[in-house]
Amino acid sequence: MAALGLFANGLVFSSIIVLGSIGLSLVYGIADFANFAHGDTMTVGAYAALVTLGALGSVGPSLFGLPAAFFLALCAGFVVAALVAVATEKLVYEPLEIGSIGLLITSIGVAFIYRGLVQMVFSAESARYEVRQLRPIEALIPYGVRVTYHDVVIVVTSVVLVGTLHVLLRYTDLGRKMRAMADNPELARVSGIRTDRIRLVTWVVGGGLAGVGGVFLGLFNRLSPRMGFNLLLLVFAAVILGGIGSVYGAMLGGLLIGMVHEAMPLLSDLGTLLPLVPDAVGIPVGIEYAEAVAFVIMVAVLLVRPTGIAGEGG
Amino acid sequence: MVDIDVDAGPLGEMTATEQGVTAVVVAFGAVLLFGLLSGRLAPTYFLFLVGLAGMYALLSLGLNSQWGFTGLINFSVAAFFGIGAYGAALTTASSSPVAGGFNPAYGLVVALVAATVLALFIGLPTLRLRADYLAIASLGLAEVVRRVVLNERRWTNGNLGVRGIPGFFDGWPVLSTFPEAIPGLRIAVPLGATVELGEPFYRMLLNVLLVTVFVVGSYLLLSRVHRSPWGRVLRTIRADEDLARALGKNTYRFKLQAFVLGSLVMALAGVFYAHLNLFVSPATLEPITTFYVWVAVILGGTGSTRGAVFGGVVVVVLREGTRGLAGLEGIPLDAPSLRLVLIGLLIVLLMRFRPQGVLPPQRELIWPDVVDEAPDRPETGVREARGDGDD
Amino acid sequence: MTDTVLRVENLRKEFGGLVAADDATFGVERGTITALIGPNGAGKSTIFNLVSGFYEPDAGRVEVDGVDVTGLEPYEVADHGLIRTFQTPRKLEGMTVREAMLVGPQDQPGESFLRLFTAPGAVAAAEERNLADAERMLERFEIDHLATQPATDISGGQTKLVELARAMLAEPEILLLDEPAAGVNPTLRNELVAQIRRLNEAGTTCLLIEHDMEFVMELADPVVVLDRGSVLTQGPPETVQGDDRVIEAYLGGGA
Amino acid sequence: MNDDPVLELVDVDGGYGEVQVLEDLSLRLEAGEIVCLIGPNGAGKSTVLKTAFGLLTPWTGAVRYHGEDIAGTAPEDVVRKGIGYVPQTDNVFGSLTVEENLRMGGVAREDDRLEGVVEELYDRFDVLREKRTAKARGLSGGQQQVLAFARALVTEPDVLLVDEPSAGLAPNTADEVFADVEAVNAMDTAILMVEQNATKGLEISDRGYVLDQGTVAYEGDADGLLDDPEVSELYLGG
Repeated sequence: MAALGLFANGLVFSSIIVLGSIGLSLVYGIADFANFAHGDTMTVGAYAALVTLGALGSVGPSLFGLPAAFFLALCAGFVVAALVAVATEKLVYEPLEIGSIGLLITSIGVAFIYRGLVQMVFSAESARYEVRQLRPIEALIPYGVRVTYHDVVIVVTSVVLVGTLHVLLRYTDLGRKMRAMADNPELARVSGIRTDRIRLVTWVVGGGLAGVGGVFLGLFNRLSPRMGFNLLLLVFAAVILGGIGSVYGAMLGGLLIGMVHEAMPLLSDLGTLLPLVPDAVGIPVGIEYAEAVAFVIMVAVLLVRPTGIAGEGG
Repeated sequence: MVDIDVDAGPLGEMTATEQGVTAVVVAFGAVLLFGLLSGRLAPTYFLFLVGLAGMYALLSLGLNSQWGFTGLINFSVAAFFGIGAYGAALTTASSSPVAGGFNPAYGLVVALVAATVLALFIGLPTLRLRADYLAIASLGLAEVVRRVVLNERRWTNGNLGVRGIPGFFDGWPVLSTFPEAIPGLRIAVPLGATVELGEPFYRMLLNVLLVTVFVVGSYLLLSRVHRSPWGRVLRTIRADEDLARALGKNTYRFKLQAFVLGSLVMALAGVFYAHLNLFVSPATLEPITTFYVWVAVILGGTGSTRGAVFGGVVVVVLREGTRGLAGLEGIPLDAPSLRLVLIGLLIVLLMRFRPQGVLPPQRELIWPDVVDEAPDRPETGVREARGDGDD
Repeated sequence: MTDTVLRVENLRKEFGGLVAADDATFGVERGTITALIGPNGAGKSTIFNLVSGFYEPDAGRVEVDGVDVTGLEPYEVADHGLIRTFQTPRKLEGMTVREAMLVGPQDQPGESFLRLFTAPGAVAAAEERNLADAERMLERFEIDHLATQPATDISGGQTKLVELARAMLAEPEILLLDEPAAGVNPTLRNELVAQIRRLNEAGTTCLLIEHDMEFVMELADPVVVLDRGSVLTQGPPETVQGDDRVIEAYLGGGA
Repeated sequence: MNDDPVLELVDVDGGYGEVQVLEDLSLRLEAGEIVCLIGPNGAGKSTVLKTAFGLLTPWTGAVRYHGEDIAGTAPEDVVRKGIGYVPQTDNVFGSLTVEENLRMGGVAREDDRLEGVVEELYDRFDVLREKRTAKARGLSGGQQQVLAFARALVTEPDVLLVDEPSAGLAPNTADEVFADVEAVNAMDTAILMVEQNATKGLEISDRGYVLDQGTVAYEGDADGLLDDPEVSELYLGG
């Protein structure tokens, strides 16, 4: 029973991680560097939604316990984060003439600028969206599952977005171009693909999804200027687990990391859960180490299988 | 750079940048002097700043021997700084949950041993990884360390931190009673009110002495090993690891050694911090410290020892300067945000316009010297190599 | 009686389904200059990387001087006397040519961090000796005028000479040269031929990969021809040149 | 049509970064020709193709396509003018299917005939139709080379630049690829080809240039070059 509840929680948290990790992996694949500003792009999205929601108020009909304005705020989160990402590409990354390590270091600077500006405007204190707190859905409680309609919105929206991205990548020319460019940027240019445009599209998609992930993170917890940076390493762990540059790997990695993160309580009573294992067996690691365990998994994956669990060999 | 006039005076030997840096340093020194003389800058606070600058210089020196000499992207600087601070604190503090109250000298030893163990814990698995993975993995493991310090209250007091850390020289002969023994001084400074130099001032003076010893010691050691055959292999690894391997160098071992060495210097900074601040908390291990130090090293010039010291000083100016700036009326900004934005801008602008840093190392690293007067006669060995004025 | 310095037996390496080395077997006799030739993609570089320890073979065996070095790290292979060069050597930033030479010698105790402090005398003595050796080697390669130049400021061809000279400071039993003539102008190229021949006459065994057939025919005996990861044939250059299979696979029909 | 050659390099100096590879190099390609560039490693053969295609900008000199100077035009625009390029290695999108590779080849097409052209290419290269849903990475070396050609042909270029088509192929596969080169040429596509197997390359060519040290050392009819004792000795390994 407990496992089912944790699985449900895991699914909610995974959805947020997946939204972050897809964008990070796309950028890693196409712009070819580890973008340390990706977490703070999520923060930007979250605060854009906060402003929008504040301006619109909670008027309008309510849907899944959320005012209609929230969904507009969600869109604002996508749009603002995407715009900020594109502006950063144009102003900062594009003019640089340094390798991927230089870009990595630059992105740390970008992360600080985002976070510093958010903190200047909104203060370092945490904030909440002006939406009603919900009780868990009654019908599911007997099963040990305590999720609210907000959680359902998070999961469903993420599934829709991920599905849309899948269709985009698999069945549209734009998606094929993006995959082609991640595969072989030189050949992509030679084939006539306008690679600078594809790069911009990548930033729009990656930044936008991060923005939505940030809005949901704010709904799931609270908003604070550090929220994205705090999540960044988990998102990296997901990307590495799935294989850098692989969008589908990032989805899988995000799902697994989210699950591991939320399923920590299970570790200490492994014995009672697994058949054939004595009840007393367990890894005595508390939930306060949830993230630490994810990081250790990430390092282990890097050592054993640097191409990730879904990555191709070689 | 090659056609430097050897016969010119020390200024003539400098490059334009070096002259610029010298000018800035002199001007900055003049401002500080004015502050001191006018009584606007309390001497004790001034010494505290000097101590902080020394601390950042140490951290930069440590990172420089990893990134600058060897090309290792270590994003776990804060973990080593923290382990140094906690090692010293837990050994010496009255409130230590483990076994406090020891002489700070023991704390120093404990901190260095702990840092070595941690360096092996982080370095052994990650140093085989390619550069960007090493960055992410070391940041991840540093976070693991921070969580442990935060959560293992039995050992670390957790969030509460460790109080009651003695000064480094407490319990030493003469030095422990020096601040009390020296009579207080009242000095009428020429441009302002009288300044009182009492016990706190002398305590701080001792701290500055301590950090000076640490910095000078580390500087001499690192400069020396950098030019040694050992350091030469590190520099070869940085330029072309495969070449070093093909020439029979066990590069993994060299990288591990450089990693441990740098980490020890960082831990030294942590030890100093514990005895300067007399209180440590898990905030010491926040990743932001790591990035401050990165800014210092990149700003100074990757691989440049004097650059690392310069970068460390600039970062302190930036950190403390933003405090002052935000305090001014009419600027409704809080210091931490402003500092973040400024540090961020500094990184972005550096990478855009001067990725090699302000004082890049070409000149100080080339040995035997470019401006060698007798090129056809071999030098006699590394220790006899002439000390050139440029480092 | 033959004396094999390098023995390669049934070496095999796959990269994601692509077989780069397939059951390759050949030997390098002491005192020879052996050339490894073959069309692009025949596996020459792969064999070099397998032999020098940069890749780990999927199957097969590599022996240097009778010692099994299969699967050892490059530095261990180097310890057994096999030193390799690279086709496009990177330049060592922040070093003079003279200092860059000093990475070559294998007997510098100062490369141990501890010995720097416990045996400064030995370190200084080794440094002095190595410096003198380096100077002599630079003279022998007629590049001593470059000694005080920054290693980043010399031409590609000069870099190749420096690399060769540095590799010689390691006193190898066998020297592996990866395309020594690639990207080198004709004057330097002739210079390289002369230097390699001189090294060989002084007792160094060489194995080289080279595209420039003239270069190969001038220097090498025997020649090992690779095709699709395996040894197609080997023998004296004249015989190989006349071999129909070689002509078809590499030199081109009708030649 | 005017009388200008389809493609012409005039007095080109160029290279990578600050390293000069090409020096005062001039060559031309007439409509319908196959021209082969041969020469030792490092002579600048591939650099010629990259400069012609806009991957490198010449330092001085001109690259003329039907008389128009296109030096410095970005490759994605050069494709749209009617020049195709088959790189030597990494010349297919490994993680894309054969069909998707061909679609990528047609990105530069501005009409709606893509489907038709792809069908024609399937007709010409049967093996690609068989493998249309397979990932390119799984194809054999020869099949990948065919796919690389087909990808470059989707735009129906009138000039095709081909970098070492036989690289890494077994002799009989290389022969098939050379046959494909001739077949492509028969469809009125002029071909400028770099080939390491100089003899085979010249055999299917109309004319040839021998490059040495970044400049043209010999030029002439392919047969003439093959018979020239000096060229033969210096560059044909014979």
